[in-house]
Amino acid sequence: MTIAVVVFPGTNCEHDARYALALLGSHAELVWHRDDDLSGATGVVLPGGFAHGDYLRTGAIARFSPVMAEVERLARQGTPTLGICNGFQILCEAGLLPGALVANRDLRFICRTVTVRVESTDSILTSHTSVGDLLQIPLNSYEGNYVLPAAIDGAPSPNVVLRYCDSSGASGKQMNPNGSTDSIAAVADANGTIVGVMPHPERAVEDILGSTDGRVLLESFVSATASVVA
Amino acid sequence: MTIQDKPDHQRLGMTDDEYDAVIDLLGRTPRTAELAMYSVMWSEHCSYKSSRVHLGKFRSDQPWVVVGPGENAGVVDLGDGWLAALRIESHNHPSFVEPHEGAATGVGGILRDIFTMGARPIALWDPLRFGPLDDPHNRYLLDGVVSGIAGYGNAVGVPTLGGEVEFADRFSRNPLVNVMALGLMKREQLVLSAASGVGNIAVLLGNATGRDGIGGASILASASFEAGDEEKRPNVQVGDPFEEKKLIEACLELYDRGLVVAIQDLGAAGISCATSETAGNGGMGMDVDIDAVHVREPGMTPGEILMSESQERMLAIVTPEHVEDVLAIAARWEIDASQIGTITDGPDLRVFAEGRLVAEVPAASLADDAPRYDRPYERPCYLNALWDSEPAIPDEIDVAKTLNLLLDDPAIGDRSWISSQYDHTLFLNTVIEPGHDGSLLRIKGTHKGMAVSTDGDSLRTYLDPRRGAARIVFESALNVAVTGAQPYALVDNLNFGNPENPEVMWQFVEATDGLAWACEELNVPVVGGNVSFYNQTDGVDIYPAPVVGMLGFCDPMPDRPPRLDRAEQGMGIWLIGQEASDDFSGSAYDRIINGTLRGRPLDVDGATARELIASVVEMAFDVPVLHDVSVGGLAVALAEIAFVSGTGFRVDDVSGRELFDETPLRVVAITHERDLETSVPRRRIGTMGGDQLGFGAAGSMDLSAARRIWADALPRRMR
Amino acid sequence: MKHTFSVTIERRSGLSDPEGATASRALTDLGFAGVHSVSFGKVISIELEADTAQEAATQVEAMCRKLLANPVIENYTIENVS
Amino acid sequence: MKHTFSVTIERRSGLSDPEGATASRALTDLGFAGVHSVSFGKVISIELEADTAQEAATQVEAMCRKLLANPVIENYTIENVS
Ligand SMILES: Nc1ncnc2c1ncn2[C@@H]1O[C@H](COP(=O)(O)OP(=O)(O)O)[C@@H](O)[C@H]1O
Ligand SMILES: [Mg+2]
Repeated sequence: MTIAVVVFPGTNCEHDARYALALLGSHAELVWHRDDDLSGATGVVLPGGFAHGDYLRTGAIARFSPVMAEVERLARQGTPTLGICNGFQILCEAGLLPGALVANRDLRFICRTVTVRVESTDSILTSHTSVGDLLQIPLNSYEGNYVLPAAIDGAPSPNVVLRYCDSSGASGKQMNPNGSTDSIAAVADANGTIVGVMPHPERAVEDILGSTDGRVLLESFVSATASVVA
Repeated sequence: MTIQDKPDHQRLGMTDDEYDAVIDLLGRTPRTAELAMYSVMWSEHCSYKSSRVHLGKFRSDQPWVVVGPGENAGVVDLGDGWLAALRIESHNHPSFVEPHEGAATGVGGILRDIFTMGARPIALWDPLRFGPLDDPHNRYLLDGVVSGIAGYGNAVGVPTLGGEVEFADRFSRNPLVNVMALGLMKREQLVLSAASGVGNIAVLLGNATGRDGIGGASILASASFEAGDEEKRPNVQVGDPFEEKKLIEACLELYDRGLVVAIQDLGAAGISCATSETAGNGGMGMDVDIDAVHVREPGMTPGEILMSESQERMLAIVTPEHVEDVLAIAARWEIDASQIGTITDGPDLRVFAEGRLVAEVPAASLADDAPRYDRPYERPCYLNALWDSEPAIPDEIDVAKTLNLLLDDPAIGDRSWISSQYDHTLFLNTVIEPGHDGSLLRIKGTHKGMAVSTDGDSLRTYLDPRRGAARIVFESALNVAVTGAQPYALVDNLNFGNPENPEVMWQFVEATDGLAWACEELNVPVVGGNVSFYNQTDGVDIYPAPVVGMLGFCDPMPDRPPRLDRAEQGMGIWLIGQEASDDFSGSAYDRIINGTLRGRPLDVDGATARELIASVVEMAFDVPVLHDVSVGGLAVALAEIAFVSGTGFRVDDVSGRELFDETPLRVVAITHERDLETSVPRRRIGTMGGDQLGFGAAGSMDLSAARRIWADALPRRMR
Repeated sequence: MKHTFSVTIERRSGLSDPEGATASRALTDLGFAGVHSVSFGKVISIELEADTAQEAATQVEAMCRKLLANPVIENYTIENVS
Repeated sequence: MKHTFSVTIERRSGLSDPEGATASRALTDLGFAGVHSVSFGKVISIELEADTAQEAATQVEAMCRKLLANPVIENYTIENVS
């Protein structure tokens, strides 16, 4: 197998993720959430959507899907694991990333292209970028507001990968679309191999769609998977 | 006489004549469940009894039409085996009762119409009409409707690519919520609703059946209707986008694997409608076992189960040897399924509960034998007074002051407060997103593109239903043409007041004449539509509000289609098409500045329209910006380009009157070229650049200040 | 004087409750075999200033009617928890 | 035996509560001048089969820990309302 794109009931960005990866010359396979064998996967993508209808809490039910035990096993052994939007929410619920995602500050769904700034290149999503790079990526979420209780207490500060900012690179309350803690748009685990990102890099891969800034992010991910010996 | 004393059929909204027709047809008095079925299937909503005699004027015999009106959605041929399915539907009343759930279930319903045909739903549009936003209840309705569409559309995973919105007092007690959907498929995936094959099995897929939306039937079902009972019988339907998403995937897989003979979604009148339509359309009968239906709550009567409008359900007709596969696919997608019926050689639909026959009616009669009314119509007397006066327009208009007021209008100001709540980038097809004219989608793996614009104009249609309706067709055609797409097919949603009022019926007849005429002029087939009558509250009818959804098609699609944000410093501004000719009736100027509504809007010449549209489609392949002049006239069209591109402009020799005039068939083009290669009339009126909206002698405005007003028009009211 | 009220809002019975049904299935999948049904509601806690408890209650009642609950699909109950 | 439990889930204090903040603003706008604060929680009502109330409570506790609440941001309380 190559890259596994996990499909939960309610997932809706799986074809987009696979399409974008294919544009970059990479092959991905869709994996149903009841499958419990991901051996051979060189990378895992949890794509966006509304797994299990987002009922109860976004990501809450999905994390118990049979496939998640495998996702967790691979992630913990360092296989590049990328959660986009709903996938980010699922990784947090599963405890693979710190924090949680709650409703946007204004309690409205947000669909617009935002600017994000690269904060760290030490991740499978940003290894091909430079710190300070500004990227235009579509944001599409209702629960994109990242909270990180200081009270999970004594936890090391997270490995922030991307922050929301304005076109000059400045962050702050005004430029924060959804109320996310410290304007965080993407975080990684300590190793940088598990990443959750709220905006959708796979929606910014062709000129005709308005931006190609997502390519460098997905290229980073693809090249990380290339070095995995599955 | 109280409602309890009335005979059953009257309580269900049936006239005595209609009841007699049922008796004639059956040769006996109907059983309880049968009466419930006829009452719903013969209702205005299901049978189109007041409109059908007029809908024949729409043409759909163009060679690219694969499926015309009558099926769940219209289907057109895009070449190379690709088909597009389109459909529009209203959810006006439910959205007034409960805006969030009403609008949400409207989205769910229209999507089912699309995937019933075999197509994957790929986009939605939402034409909306509300009362003025200074009334908090209207704000509540707008907020709820938008959150309902967002909540359902985003979660089910179908992007909403645009829509439109109008505000007028007549919609305060009767908002209009229309939804249009577009689907895409390969030819071999097309499925229709006509059942065939004696012994084939009807499989009910999806949600469990509950007491949702049971109106008439529940009154009948309980011999005594006591206060407090309504608790048990909610009329409000609750949508479940998660179930629908699974249902979409399951059905598409069924089609892919060729496992269904026919399929039908469950809408109004639920199981009774879906079973009778599939059987009736195929000239067959069906035996239905009510006890096999998977239900949500115990104790439902057969009548309730038959009539329930629980959402997210489909009825598939399957050959016996494929039943196991169908059930397996349902199980894999985690949806429930039950075998509820068997196709017979007919002609009757027979319904059994606990082994007892509870209904036995000719299947086709529910749809085909519905009454038809050629209702009297009469030109309204209000028209004379309206036509005898003209909007008062001064010779000198203070452009800055006027434009500021127009930009602050919530129907002119930036509508991204609405569209940004909708996912409009899913599926990686969106080339032109909401905020321009038509939205444009590519078809991946081809050079083809599809553009869609939804348009209505209730004020002009009120002033002159024929012209008003025709003009929205031409406007929608221009909206798709500016993206490079040829007007290709149309669906219409006819929202009107009470058809028993001859003046409303006259509006309807005139408006449908206007629509049919305009479509013929453009050679655009009408492939489907929806009629919503009785939009009337306390005796006040809404403004007549026909709405169209125009599909445009291009092959190839322009490499870089025109966009408002491609305007740059130094580009020339051109006005293409007709010259302004003082068309202020129904204009934004008259509505907002004068606060009046009068006069008679201009007519459109078909040949002029055809010529303009053809040249605009051609220009779209090299002109960076094309934007039609519509609400608010040239001034608003130019301002929108400036706001979206961030570049100011200066136009010369355009008078205040010309700036706000709303003469149709005009387009702004912006380009670096020294001339425009086109045969239609054109005139260079100015140049892009600077940080002002410059109107020459007529004055100027600061770009960023004007932009703030425009951007905040809707949000400031909704805060 | 400060008062604290707790308002519980529940979906009217008979309306379909996709969230409850989904959670119930998830719990069963997780091995909680005995689950019959799960239903979701909201609880809103409101702190407000009013001269008397009676007046505060009247206000909370009005808040529910006007904003907090949707009478078409929801029922509410109010409790003084000061 | 059937038991009914009511689980109340509240956002941990100190964390932002956009729903509460929005409702509080809306109530003030509507003229309820005395509103100090509003906070939102969920109440989940669970019907389940278990031999004893004790066993049922243990199960509900496990449901909360595993699925119903997210300890990173939420607290829960359980009540037997059979
Ligand atoms: N209710 C709505 N939902 C989504 N998008 C909307 C809505 N109303 C307007 N829009 C978008 O705003 C833009 C301008 O709308 P409109 O002024 O009606 O366009 P036009 O005058 O070209 O018909 C369009 O892209 C349209 O899709
Ligand atoms: Mg336009």
